[in-house]
Amino acid sequence: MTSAVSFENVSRHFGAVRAVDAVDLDIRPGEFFAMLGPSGSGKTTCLRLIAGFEQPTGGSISIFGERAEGVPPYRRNVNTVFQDYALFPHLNVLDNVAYGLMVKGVSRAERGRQAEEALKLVQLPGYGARKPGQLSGGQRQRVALARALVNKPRVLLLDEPLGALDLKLRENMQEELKLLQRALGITFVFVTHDQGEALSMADRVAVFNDGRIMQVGAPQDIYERPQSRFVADFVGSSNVLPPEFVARHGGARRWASLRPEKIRLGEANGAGVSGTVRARSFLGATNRVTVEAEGVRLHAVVPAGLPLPDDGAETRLSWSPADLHLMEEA
Amino acid sequence: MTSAVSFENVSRHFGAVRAVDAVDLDIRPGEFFAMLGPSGSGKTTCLRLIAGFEQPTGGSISIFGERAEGVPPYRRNVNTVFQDYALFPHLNVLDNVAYGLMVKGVSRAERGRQAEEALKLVQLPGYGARKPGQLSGGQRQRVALARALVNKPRVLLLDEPLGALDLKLRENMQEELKLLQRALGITFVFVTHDQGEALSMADRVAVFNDGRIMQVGAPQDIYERPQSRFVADFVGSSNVLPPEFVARHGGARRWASLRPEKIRLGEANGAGVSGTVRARSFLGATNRVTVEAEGVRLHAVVPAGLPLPDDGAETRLSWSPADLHLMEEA
Amino acid sequence: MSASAVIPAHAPAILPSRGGIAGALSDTFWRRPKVLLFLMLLPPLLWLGIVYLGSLFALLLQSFFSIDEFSGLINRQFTLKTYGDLFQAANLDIIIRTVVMAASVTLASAVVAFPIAYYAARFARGKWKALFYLGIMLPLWSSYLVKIYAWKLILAKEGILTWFLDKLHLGWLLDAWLSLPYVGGNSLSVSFTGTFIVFVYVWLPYMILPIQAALERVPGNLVEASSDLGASPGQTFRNVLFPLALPGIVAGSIFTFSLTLGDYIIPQIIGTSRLFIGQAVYAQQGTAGNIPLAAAFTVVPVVIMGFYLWGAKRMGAFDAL
Amino acid sequence: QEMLKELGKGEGQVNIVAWPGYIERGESDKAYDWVTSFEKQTGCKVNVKTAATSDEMVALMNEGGFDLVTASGDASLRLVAGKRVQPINTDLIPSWKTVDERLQNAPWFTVDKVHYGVPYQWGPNVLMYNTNVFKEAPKSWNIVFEPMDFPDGKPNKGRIQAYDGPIHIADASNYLMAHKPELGIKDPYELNEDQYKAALDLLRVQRTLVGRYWHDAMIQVDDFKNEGVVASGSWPFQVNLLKSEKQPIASTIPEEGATGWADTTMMHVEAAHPNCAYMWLEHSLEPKLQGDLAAWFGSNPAVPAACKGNELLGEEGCKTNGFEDFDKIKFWRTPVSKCASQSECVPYYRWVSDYIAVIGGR
Amino acid sequence: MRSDRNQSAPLGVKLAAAAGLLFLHLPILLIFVYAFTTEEKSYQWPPPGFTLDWLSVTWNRPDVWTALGLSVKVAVVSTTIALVLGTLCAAAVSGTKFFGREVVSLLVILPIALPGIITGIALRSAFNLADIPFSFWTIILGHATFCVVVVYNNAVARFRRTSGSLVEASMDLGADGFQTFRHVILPNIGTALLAGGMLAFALSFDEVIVTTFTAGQQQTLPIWMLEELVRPRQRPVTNVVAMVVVLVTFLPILAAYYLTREGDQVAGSGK
Ligand SMILES: Nc1ncnc2c1ncn2[C@@H]1O[C@H](COP(=O)(O)OP(=O)(O)OP(=O)(O)O)[C@@H](O)[C@H]1O
Ligand SMILES: Nc1ncnc2c1ncn2[C@@H]1O[C@H](COP(=O)(O)OP(=O)(O)OP(=O)(O)O)[C@@H](O)[C@H]1O
Ligand SMILES: NCCCCNCCCN
Ligand SMILES: [Mg+2]
Ligand SMILES: [Mg+2]
Repeated sequence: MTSAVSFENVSRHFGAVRAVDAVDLDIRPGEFFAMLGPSGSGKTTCLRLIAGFEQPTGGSISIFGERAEGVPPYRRNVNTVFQDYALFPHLNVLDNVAYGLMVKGVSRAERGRQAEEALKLVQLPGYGARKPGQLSGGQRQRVALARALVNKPRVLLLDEPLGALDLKLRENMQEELKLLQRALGITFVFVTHDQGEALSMADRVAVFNDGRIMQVGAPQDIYERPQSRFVADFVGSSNVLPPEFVARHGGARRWASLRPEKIRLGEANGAGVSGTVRARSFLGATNRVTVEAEGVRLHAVVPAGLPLPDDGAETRLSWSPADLHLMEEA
Repeated sequence: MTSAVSFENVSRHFGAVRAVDAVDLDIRPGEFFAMLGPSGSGKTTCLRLIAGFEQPTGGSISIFGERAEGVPPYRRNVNTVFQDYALFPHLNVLDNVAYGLMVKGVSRAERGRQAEEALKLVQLPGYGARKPGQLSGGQRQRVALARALVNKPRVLLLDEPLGALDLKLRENMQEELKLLQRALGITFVFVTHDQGEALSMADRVAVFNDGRIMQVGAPQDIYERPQSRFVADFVGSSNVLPPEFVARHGGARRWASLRPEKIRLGEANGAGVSGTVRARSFLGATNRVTVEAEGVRLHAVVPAGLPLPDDGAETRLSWSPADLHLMEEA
Repeated sequence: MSASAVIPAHAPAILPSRGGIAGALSDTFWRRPKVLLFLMLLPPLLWLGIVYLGSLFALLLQSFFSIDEFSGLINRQFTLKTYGDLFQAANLDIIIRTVVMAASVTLASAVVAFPIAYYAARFARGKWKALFYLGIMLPLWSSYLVKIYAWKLILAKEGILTWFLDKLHLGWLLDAWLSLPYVGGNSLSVSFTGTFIVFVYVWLPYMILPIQAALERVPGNLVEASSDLGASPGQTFRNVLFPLALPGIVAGSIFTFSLTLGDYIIPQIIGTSRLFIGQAVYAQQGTAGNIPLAAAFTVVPVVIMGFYLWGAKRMGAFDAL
Repeated sequence: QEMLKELGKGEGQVNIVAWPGYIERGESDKAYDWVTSFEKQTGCKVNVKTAATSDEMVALMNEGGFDLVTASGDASLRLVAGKRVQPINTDLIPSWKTVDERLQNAPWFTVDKVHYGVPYQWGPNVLMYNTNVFKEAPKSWNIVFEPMDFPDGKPNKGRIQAYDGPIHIADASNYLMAHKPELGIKDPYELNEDQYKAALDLLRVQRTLVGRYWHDAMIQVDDFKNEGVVASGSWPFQVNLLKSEKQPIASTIPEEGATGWADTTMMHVEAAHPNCAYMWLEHSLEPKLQGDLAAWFGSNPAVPAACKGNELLGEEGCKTNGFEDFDKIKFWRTPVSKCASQSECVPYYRWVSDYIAVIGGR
Repeated sequence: MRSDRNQSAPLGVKLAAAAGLLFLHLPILLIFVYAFTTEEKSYQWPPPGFTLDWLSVTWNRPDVWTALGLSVKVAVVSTTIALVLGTLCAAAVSGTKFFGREVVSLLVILPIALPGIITGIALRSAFNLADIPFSFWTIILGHATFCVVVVYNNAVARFRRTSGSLVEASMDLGADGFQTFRHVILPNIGTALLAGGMLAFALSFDEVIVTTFTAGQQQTLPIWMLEELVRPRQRPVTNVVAMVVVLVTFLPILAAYYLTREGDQVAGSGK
């Protein structure tokens, strides 16, 4: 099967800045693919390479098997939902949504009909006459989505589409987006720097750092079997343990990750590693306890309701050896 | 003990808009107080009333027992960390931090010394010569903090100081802020619309809605014993159950909240309420399952590792009656 | 969400070129943005770079010619003689007089303009904002010449100001001012004071607009932050507002300074008959026919404005223009 | 360019650079109109551009676009030397023979016996004064050159004006001729370095007395009305205008005598409307026009016949305007270094820059 | 910046602003007053009487109409040229970074930053050298040169505010370069161009200094006024003309204000 998007050794350098550096990537048709990474790691640049706003300085890109270099954005059957939505401020919602059809020469009546339908799809029927300025953030986000979907793109690119929304709205939109993608079967490529969002929404996740892909895989893979310190640190709030520490407490001399919910807190004189409680925070369903042990700061997550040691108290940490995930990185 | 800040029946109306409406509030000296609420609920206005940028249209405000009405901001020993930092773009970092001392007439040498110290406190020693434009978001945030702290205010107001930072940085800053507050013993009043942030950082939280305070209390109180549907819905991702539903399944005819981690999923023919699985998301340590039961959408959170029902499958939900929190709101 | 409505057709992922000249051109421009840039820059650069700068250089070139003293014809041989003439005491007087006037006018315009711009930018809202806008734009639209003549009536010895001050029994005040050296004279309309007032008046809107624009860009919360940190309104003004409005002031001063440097109509109608650079240029090229000296005179504002623009650019004043 | 040999049809218009008040079409005063009839007769529409100084006239002619100019003596030879004007075929101007003999071959427009124009008017630069201040006509130009108190007891400082043109240096020389004979000035337009310096010194004193120099005739009229100016060298034109507005103004030629002007209508080398121009030249010599203009401007006609029987001028008009004083008036000329009365004189270009310096306070 | 919330200006600022506005407007009021004076030769204060005659006198003066006609034509053509050149320049400068970008922006500002008399005699001596006779187009050459900058400034400011992602969004949705210009760029910078165009028109319409050098014997309205004001005859006619110009331009100025303001709001709300 041809990939929806395929990068072969693609680079995009801006002078000395290697925004994207020798990336290989295959996005499968119909999948919900997330690009995750810290700020400046090259996620947006990757997306812009697919959309055609940037040209690779090296390597080659194909979209559904066709070479994309030199093809301007308006000739790629790929659409983008921009982070700031980029709605046309001078057009009303309906004309915004119908824009792609208009420039293709679809008749006014027909494009009105299709745009109305797309608005229905994003649950904004009847909003056509408003100007973008009269919409809330979440509504704008949906209009941007409808505007892209009405063109029936083969790949939909979304650059942190939920970044500007507040938490509550964001959770709702996450669910809606995922349902929509399932229903339409369009390949979604989704950029985010929020690991929770990437894990909960995507079929597969690529973790970026410094213009390179550190790891690609299903959310569980990434979360439970990080291959490098960076991934372990960035994805989830895993404890990353240095080789010496790991060597002392039952593992090989390798970097390892240990998920906070796998750590048990016990009496100061019980088994395990002893440390001092540095901070406690209430997370709702759980409490997070920060413990300093042998010079390493460790987070343990304890379900609410269980007793918590006091700030400054001595405590012991223990975990089952199976939960200590040794990483490939030495 | 006099309150650090006390509102007695304070209102601030803008024409017909009741930004703050008959609010009573007591913030204790030395506490870390959070104001939580959706956009437009009046949090910023409250803060501006304390800082003196707004004057109440009704009621009275005292700061450490002294009446504050008519006192201009520059005569209140209260400082603010603005949401967008409001650093002076024409001054370098040191002069920004030393600004409050300069206008008080502290000598150049002395204020340089104190500013340098404040920068050390926020872990930016040696950054004094840079212009704000040359700093990253997190660094700016710290400069804004240092600029406020150098004046040794009795109350420090923070308006969503972490809103513009990305997740990772935000978590670090949350921890730092809390440690700093503990160390300095200054009263912090902290505005946020992020419930996680409020719960994990504050000693007490006030939940705002529509210019009014819906509930004030310790994070656990707010999270576990919401008094109203609004609070239950806004704080944590609780399931809010309508009276009929509650009446049918063991409670009184009242609105109730049920935390997702308290719901157990069982075989389709077991005990409890039966429903259809609508969505599943991977949250890392847990999975969230969305189930539609008797017309109500419920979220259940299941620890990772436990088996998950398939999308569209029938399942049964159960919980222990003690976890069903009946609210005061009818 | 219902998904049945939009079902992706299996269109090709890469569409063919739209064809036609527009399609081909569009593709070309996209692939070679430098070509598009070149085409966009070509007309303005031809106009400004060739016609305007060309003329300017041709003029400057003439300053290296000299005039034949007998026939008054231009001698097209390279010489610095004309610059020798330019630096005669009388001409230096003209230059200094003009520069001092331009500087004073600029300073005064800034002082008068600031409160207007400040109010318009930070306090006026709704109707008042519109009113201020009109109040600044209308003078800009009323005839420059007729305004100058209106001032002549105001400033004349038997003019409106004298009449008004006499009514208030304040005539002595005017007389006292007029008896001062340099700025005084027989009446305001034949004094440097009069020239100065009219210059300030006529160029004022050019100063208000950029200051207002600069002030409007100062985030309101900087003022609040300053106040929050204990600065009184006066301290806030000195330490925050003024420094941030400075690029606007500098942008405005480019106009007021340059317009004063070159104007020859105002000092001729209101003034002491002592020449300003603009008048000297006008007289040398028009009445005396001494184009080389006129050209040499124009070098003075060019050099001054060159330095001025360089400084302004460094202050970021161009953004406030 | 060849002189025109015979007159053709009019081109429909003629463009003239003139002194203010020289070409009137009844707009200022209905009685004074010598354009309308000409336009009717010839079909040549007359377009006038006024100039305030001789230098301006030269500049306008250099610029081009004009057919005729009413040049004074200090401009006419410059125009000839600069090849801006063409010889006139007097055969095409029937009234040429009626021109005053004193003017027919005057050196300021005749070069090598070739005529470069047709005389128009001449007159003195008079001393204009306010009769409320001077109950009697002032006797000397000293009232505009020396600091003093006027008869009303107030100083002259700020209440006098002087002409804003380098040619005013000649007025100062003329004053010095009478008051400092030891300088040996023979001709106010021919000054050696010492004489020239003395003239400038005198003008520097004058600078301290003058508020603003007058440049435009009309502005001077305003200044006498609104600016408290009470005495100044001027042209009869302003005097007449102010009198017609019932202002307390009169004029005199003081004992030192006066400079003056003799103007010639000259034709541009590239005149686009030569036929209309010739028609105007002929028209300009009509006794009626000459008399009316003399009355209007306070000048003297170039055609003696005009002195008689002109309603507006009156029988005594020519005498009043000084028709008999032709020899006493020192007519404007362009100062040149090769001068007649001494070995070397200060040329005009220095007059220009030095006069600017004097006005500037140097 | 939003205005200082709910604060009113300090009294000193209010007074100074009011005094400044008064200073700006009293002389203009005077122009109006003298459009109705009964005395025509020189303006006396106070005016001896008032009359409406000058309105009809002005109406019937053909020279006013010719000068007005020329001024309007010059302003329209110069503004049009300035709109094209200024927009092109602004688009080039704000769209891309290229070598010499600073030079271009300096070059555009130069004609307004250098005194008009320099522009004037430079062009004039160039005309002389090149043997170009004075014509309508020589006036245009001068005016368009200094009008470019106001259009440029307005357009650059708007380009800066208009999110670059709009252009990308348009191309993303299938619009080629021309369609994007027509459907997205033009509508978004339209009001800024209008405001710039109005300012350019005003600048051209009232320009004397450059025109003096490039007009030859043609009379634009300001040149006509200069001539007219020196003549103590029917001086109120110039005042009537000046007054009518102010009154006639009142509405367009106001319209431009509201148009550009709304434009800004919409442009800013794209976020
Ligand atoms: N046009 C450009 N010119 C120069 N450098 C660029 C350009 N675009 C991006 N970069 C640089 O390339 C790197 C990657 O940028 P990119 O926008 O792809 O990051 P990102 O992962 O999307 O970050 P964020 O989460 O902050 O959006 C950054 O260092 C950025 O500064
Ligand atoms: N100066 C003002 N004039 C009119 N209305 C105002 C003003 N300031 C605030 N409001 C209104 O008061 C209400 C409360 O605003 P406030 O800024 O306090 O909300 P908030 O809780 O801080 O919201 P957010 O989370 O969006 O910052 C809003 O409806 C707002 O529009
Ligand atoms: N509003 C008329 C002022 C005249 C200014 N002209 C500016 C031209 C710039 N060279
Ligand atoms: Mg990005
Ligand atoms: Mg807020």
